[in-house]
Amino acid sequence: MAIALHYTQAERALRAEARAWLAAHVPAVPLPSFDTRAGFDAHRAWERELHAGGWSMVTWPREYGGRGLNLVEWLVFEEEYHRADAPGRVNQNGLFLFGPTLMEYGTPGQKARFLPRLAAGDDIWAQAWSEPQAGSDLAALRTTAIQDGDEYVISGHKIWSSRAVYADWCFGLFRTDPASERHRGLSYIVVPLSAPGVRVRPIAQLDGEPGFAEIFFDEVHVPVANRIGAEGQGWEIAMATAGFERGLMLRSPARFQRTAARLVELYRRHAADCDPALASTVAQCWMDADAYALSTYMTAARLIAGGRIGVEASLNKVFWSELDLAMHRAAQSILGARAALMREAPDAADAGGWVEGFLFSLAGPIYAGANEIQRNIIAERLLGLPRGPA
Amino acid sequence: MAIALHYTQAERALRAEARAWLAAHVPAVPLPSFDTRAGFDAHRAWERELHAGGWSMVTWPREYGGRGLNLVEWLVFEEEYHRADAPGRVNQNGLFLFGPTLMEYGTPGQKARFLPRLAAGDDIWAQAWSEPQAGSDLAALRTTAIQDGDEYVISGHKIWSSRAVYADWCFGLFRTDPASERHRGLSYIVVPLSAPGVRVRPIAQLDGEPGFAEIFFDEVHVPVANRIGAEGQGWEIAMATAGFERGLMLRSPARFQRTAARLVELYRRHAADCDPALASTVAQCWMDADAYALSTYMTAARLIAGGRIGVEASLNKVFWSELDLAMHRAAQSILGARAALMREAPDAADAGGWVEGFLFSLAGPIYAGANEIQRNIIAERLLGLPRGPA
Amino acid sequence: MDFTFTEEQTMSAQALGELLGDVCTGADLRALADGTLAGGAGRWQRLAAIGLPGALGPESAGGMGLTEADFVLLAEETGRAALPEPLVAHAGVAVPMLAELAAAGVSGGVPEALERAVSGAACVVVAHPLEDYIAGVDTAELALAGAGVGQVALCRRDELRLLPQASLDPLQPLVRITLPAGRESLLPGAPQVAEGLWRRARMRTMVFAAAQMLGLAARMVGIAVSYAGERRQFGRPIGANQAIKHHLATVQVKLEFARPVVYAAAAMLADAFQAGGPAAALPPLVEARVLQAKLAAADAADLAARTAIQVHGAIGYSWELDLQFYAKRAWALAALNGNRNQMQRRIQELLFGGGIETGPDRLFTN
Amino acid sequence: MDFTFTEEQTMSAQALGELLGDVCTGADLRALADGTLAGGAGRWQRLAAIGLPGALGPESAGGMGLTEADFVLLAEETGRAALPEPLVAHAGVAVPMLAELAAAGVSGGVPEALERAVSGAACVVVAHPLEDYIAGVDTAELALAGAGVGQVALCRRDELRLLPQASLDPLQPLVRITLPAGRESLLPGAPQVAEGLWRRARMRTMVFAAAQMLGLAARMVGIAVSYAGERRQFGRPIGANQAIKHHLATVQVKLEFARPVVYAAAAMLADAFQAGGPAAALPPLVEARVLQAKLAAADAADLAARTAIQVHGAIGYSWELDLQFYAKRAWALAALNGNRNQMQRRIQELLFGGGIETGPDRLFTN
Repeated sequence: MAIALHYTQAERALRAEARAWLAAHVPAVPLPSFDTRAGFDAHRAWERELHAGGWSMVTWPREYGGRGLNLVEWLVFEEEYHRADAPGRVNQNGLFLFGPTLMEYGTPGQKARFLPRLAAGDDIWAQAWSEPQAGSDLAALRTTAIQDGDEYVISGHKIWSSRAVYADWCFGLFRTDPASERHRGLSYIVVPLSAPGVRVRPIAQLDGEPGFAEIFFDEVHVPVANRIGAEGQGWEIAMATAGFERGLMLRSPARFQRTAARLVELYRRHAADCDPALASTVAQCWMDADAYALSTYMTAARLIAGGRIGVEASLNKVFWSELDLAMHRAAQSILGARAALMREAPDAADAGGWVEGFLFSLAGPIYAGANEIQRNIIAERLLGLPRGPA
Repeated sequence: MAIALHYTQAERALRAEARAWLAAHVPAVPLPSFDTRAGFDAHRAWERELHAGGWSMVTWPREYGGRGLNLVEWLVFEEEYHRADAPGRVNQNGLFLFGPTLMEYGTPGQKARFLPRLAAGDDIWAQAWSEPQAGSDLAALRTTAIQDGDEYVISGHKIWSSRAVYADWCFGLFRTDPASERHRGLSYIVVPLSAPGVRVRPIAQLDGEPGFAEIFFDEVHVPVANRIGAEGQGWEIAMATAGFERGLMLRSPARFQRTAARLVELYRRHAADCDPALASTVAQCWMDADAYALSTYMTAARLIAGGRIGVEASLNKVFWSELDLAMHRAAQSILGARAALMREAPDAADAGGWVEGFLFSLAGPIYAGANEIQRNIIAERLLGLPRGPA
Repeated sequence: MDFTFTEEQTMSAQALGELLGDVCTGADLRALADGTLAGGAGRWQRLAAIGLPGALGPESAGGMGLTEADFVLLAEETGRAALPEPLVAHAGVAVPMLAELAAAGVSGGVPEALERAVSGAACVVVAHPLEDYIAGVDTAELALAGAGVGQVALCRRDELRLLPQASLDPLQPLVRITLPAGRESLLPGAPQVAEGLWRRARMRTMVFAAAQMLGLAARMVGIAVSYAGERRQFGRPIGANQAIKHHLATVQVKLEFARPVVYAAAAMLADAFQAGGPAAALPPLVEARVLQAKLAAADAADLAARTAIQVHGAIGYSWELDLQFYAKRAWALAALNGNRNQMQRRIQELLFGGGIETGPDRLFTN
Repeated sequence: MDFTFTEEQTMSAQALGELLGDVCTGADLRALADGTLAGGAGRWQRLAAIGLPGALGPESAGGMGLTEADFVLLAEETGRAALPEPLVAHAGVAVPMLAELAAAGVSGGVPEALERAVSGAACVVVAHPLEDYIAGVDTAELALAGAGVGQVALCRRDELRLLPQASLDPLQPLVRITLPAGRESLLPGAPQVAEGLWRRARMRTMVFAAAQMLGLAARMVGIAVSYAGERRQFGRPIGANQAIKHHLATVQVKLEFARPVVYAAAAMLADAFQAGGPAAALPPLVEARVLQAKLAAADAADLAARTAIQVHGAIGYSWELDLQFYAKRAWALAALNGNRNQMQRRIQELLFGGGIETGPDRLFTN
């Protein structure tokens, strides 16, 4: 191993193959939002198309519908995916959070049961972490799953579950030991959203679209075989999943690099009307997006060499969420009065989507563990500062 | 009362008088730093000259050497003072912290004894708050003043005492009840630095000059008459003093407006070599310095109308300390390679003093109660957020 | 030199605040946004009943004869409530513009419009010729507009071509308007007067937008503080955490140092307007203060919005929280009628081009 | 594509770190600053003994034949220790420049100077013609300089006119140098080669300055973390406060996202230099990465310095804390050899002028 910042022949070939396939398959007109019924269905169809092309989850083994690529190759694919402005991944919860969890903690039977359907887009997954009284404090969960023979009976109330409005399944943490407290006595269980007793109430986001939902469980019966890992191991598994979420795969740098490129374009077009300070701001965004990508390449190389992901996940979360906000704020500044126009406004033109993106970027510092929590983790686990009252 | 943002005839006359006096008296060559022996003496001489002209402490009653001006008139004077680049006030601890305290809590005898000498520059005062184990946590003070007949016997160790190296007197908090804890049992006492048993050790600042000192008290005897206020009232008095310090008078806006004007000049001269983003930064500094001034005028008007200063003191402290840092950072950016040159460097020219000012501005968020403490005060006392573990 | 409001000024603002606390609650805004309540439930009539539409109208026309310095606190209150109706555009900008037109001897329906505007019988909005989008047209009967800054026309809403634009603030939808063809200016012979009128309208729009953003920022801080005091995590209110405290304290600092700038800008504007007619040039420092006021208030309101959303966590990002109405109004006001870009450039021009003198004695026009 | 250092690279850096941990402690820096210890106590000899002065020298001249990618971790270690001696300027910039001159067939004392430089017998510094000030001249025997970027001269220190400038970093005083009159260039006929050499020297100076700032930033975070863990106020370590934790976490984020940029810049520079001679143009993306590296590292180190000082409270503002040596070195490195202004402007030129293509597939030169 040694630093060699140029692509191998094989990596170039992969890039060319992905580019050609995407050029031939990416819909010419952007799909409607996957937070609408029609958009959800269109995105599921796209997941199936990706799968048919072998691009659905490129790092997974072939037996589960992947193509066994390493992390650097995954980055190359992601670069091409975002370069082509291909659709958002409606199954991201399944692909990047549940899939890796199952790969690590699932039984062979569970893997065979869930992974191929996941990769194929046949099952779309939602997460079911938070509860009304437990936001960033996941250990305060109360929804119970009480074993009754070879079934769990689930009762309670989950919230902020993204994609749950139309998804097929959810995965989450449930209290299997009702006498337990905090992070003890939790188990990781998957539940079909079509099961009797499940009720899903959409929650609209700032932009008015139902991007997440509440899930009410009223004595929902699921087989014990739906538990991933051991009973009571839920917290450990969830922490691993949260690491994936904040970490490498859910927010591939290519997405931010694509936004940065669009921002540079936007600035070039409107530079004459801009406060000159925006040139610096935009250049900084471009640099930061590339810095995030370089960091990911470095982590990917380390993981390929046998390392494990650690507190980087928290560093990443803080960095990309602030970068995403900074890019959208810069775009808002460039757009002037048109910054207030939504995508469907007749005058939107190149302002289209930036305000929605701005609203979405506001969620970045909140979800997947608020940035305040991430900073505590960095300070305590990486820097070794004393654990405080919080 | 009603908003009328123009000066009265009397205010204009005062401005003209101050301007004329300052033009005739401000030394043409800046005085050496008052943290050197020669500079200290020169600054004391300047205090005496100011006093002879009736400008030493314009808001004080005439009987104590002032001219009985109101706060708006004080602002006018300060504007002229800084516009003339008149020398820094070596006696600022006495004038702006001890003086107002004495005015509020002193006996007539104490006032007569200390205030005229203070105004005249005959006594230069240092503060003696902090101790090695009690920085922003003043209630942790340990230096004791044990009553013995009509004297206190003081033993202990103060630190970060600005001006103490050459000053005549210090004022500070001492534990008069050795069994007491936290903020109970403290008294406010003044001590001549020439008293037997007092030892002063200079501490150099980041710029190498001894801007503050440690004061060691080894059984120092002072009369009980040197206590200001009642025994045990020290904490209350000190909090009032800290209010003055963070508040209106110690940091008059004129100083920051003068720095902002110099920064605008610096930018104008070097604009061609600058990243265009600096234009925004410099304009923001100018606006913020003026905002600080406008805020002070508003507070002054409120106080004249009978109001009292409150949490504004904490708001002010946060604002001016960050502004001061921002202005010096902007100057450093404008200066490029010359940003590293000290005042005495042959090539310093218009870079002269900015790096020293930058180093000094770093102390702003620290002294007079760290900005973290100020933010706690704002959040708890002004906004009403729950008191937390800190 | 005095920088205090009169008791009358503060009490009027307080009274308006109380009225809006009754008729313009978060629930009212939600009902309007969700379409479950049309029209505004008589709010405009309530405001008209206390004379607000004519606040800046001349007493001779039945108005209250107030100045910008009087109105700034009232505008702040409408911001605090995120009032959906265009009271500020009407009372703070359109009415004084109509009064200025009337004072210039312009007829063409102006005196009648002024009288109906002052009483609140007709709502009038202002479409500055250089602004692409305006809000509040749906409630208006009349609009002051112009094909260029040298022209002023008074149009009925039904004469205008309106192109609605889906936009951020659900309660003040934006439209692009086009004047009817061949529409004549009310001031055909004197472009500099028209230009002066538009300049004044823009200055008023900006300073009152700034005032509204002060109110919005304070409201959002208040919402966040309440939530942080109630919501518990890890066994105690989240507001006991230093991180939350310091974020909100930082917003408060920004807000409290925007406030005097906005008030000073309003007072300096009132003075400058009284010192000269519409054709008189505005002192560069006064113009700069107005721009500074809008920038500072927009920064405070933007930080308040983002911080309040963060403090709320996931629910802050949902449509279900009323906070969104205040946040979106703040962002929309910041983008319209002088955005950051234009204002920064203009301030730099004034500051570095030498139009403004700097230094401790240059805070006011003296 | 691989972005890992070899075990040899990381172990060399570790060994240097350990050596400097012995011979370049805070106490050593203080003794030097206070003038109680002259000369550096044999540090240069210790560094020479492990071959560092010749790290980038060709093996044919007795050097280690390393590249910029190898040296970047070593430069980082010298930063972590705030090494007073100009090892980075010498080994990282002067030696490869001498080697390039030698490779271009230049004589005029070059081969002899290269040999003595590689062994560490002579310390050589580089005075870029467009830089006003250089550090480390007092320890140097020779300097590479030029009356303009078209010329390269090799001078003995005693030939130069030195004008010392009181400056921020007490351990690396700055001087302005003037070349002896009528000094001839070593490369009289080929200005583009001289320009290329200076360009390379500047790029190396920048990327190694960035590496030093990474080390400095990490050192300052470490000092602040130790202090915050020990110092108690209000009954517990100050580091248990969220405000302190979050400030330091923010620094760490900045530092950890500057790190890959610096390493990538060094590696891309090494590749670009090997791909073409001194006269070859540098790909715009490589130049931009080097500038970005210095900007990012300077930002991280500046924030680390200010935060560490704040965390220390009043003692952070005193001369008595060793922290100051690291902070002042960081600020001095940021101001010299490419300050924020110049770098920002140049990056904007490259980015908006079209020299750089953007997008997800444009991270490397491919």
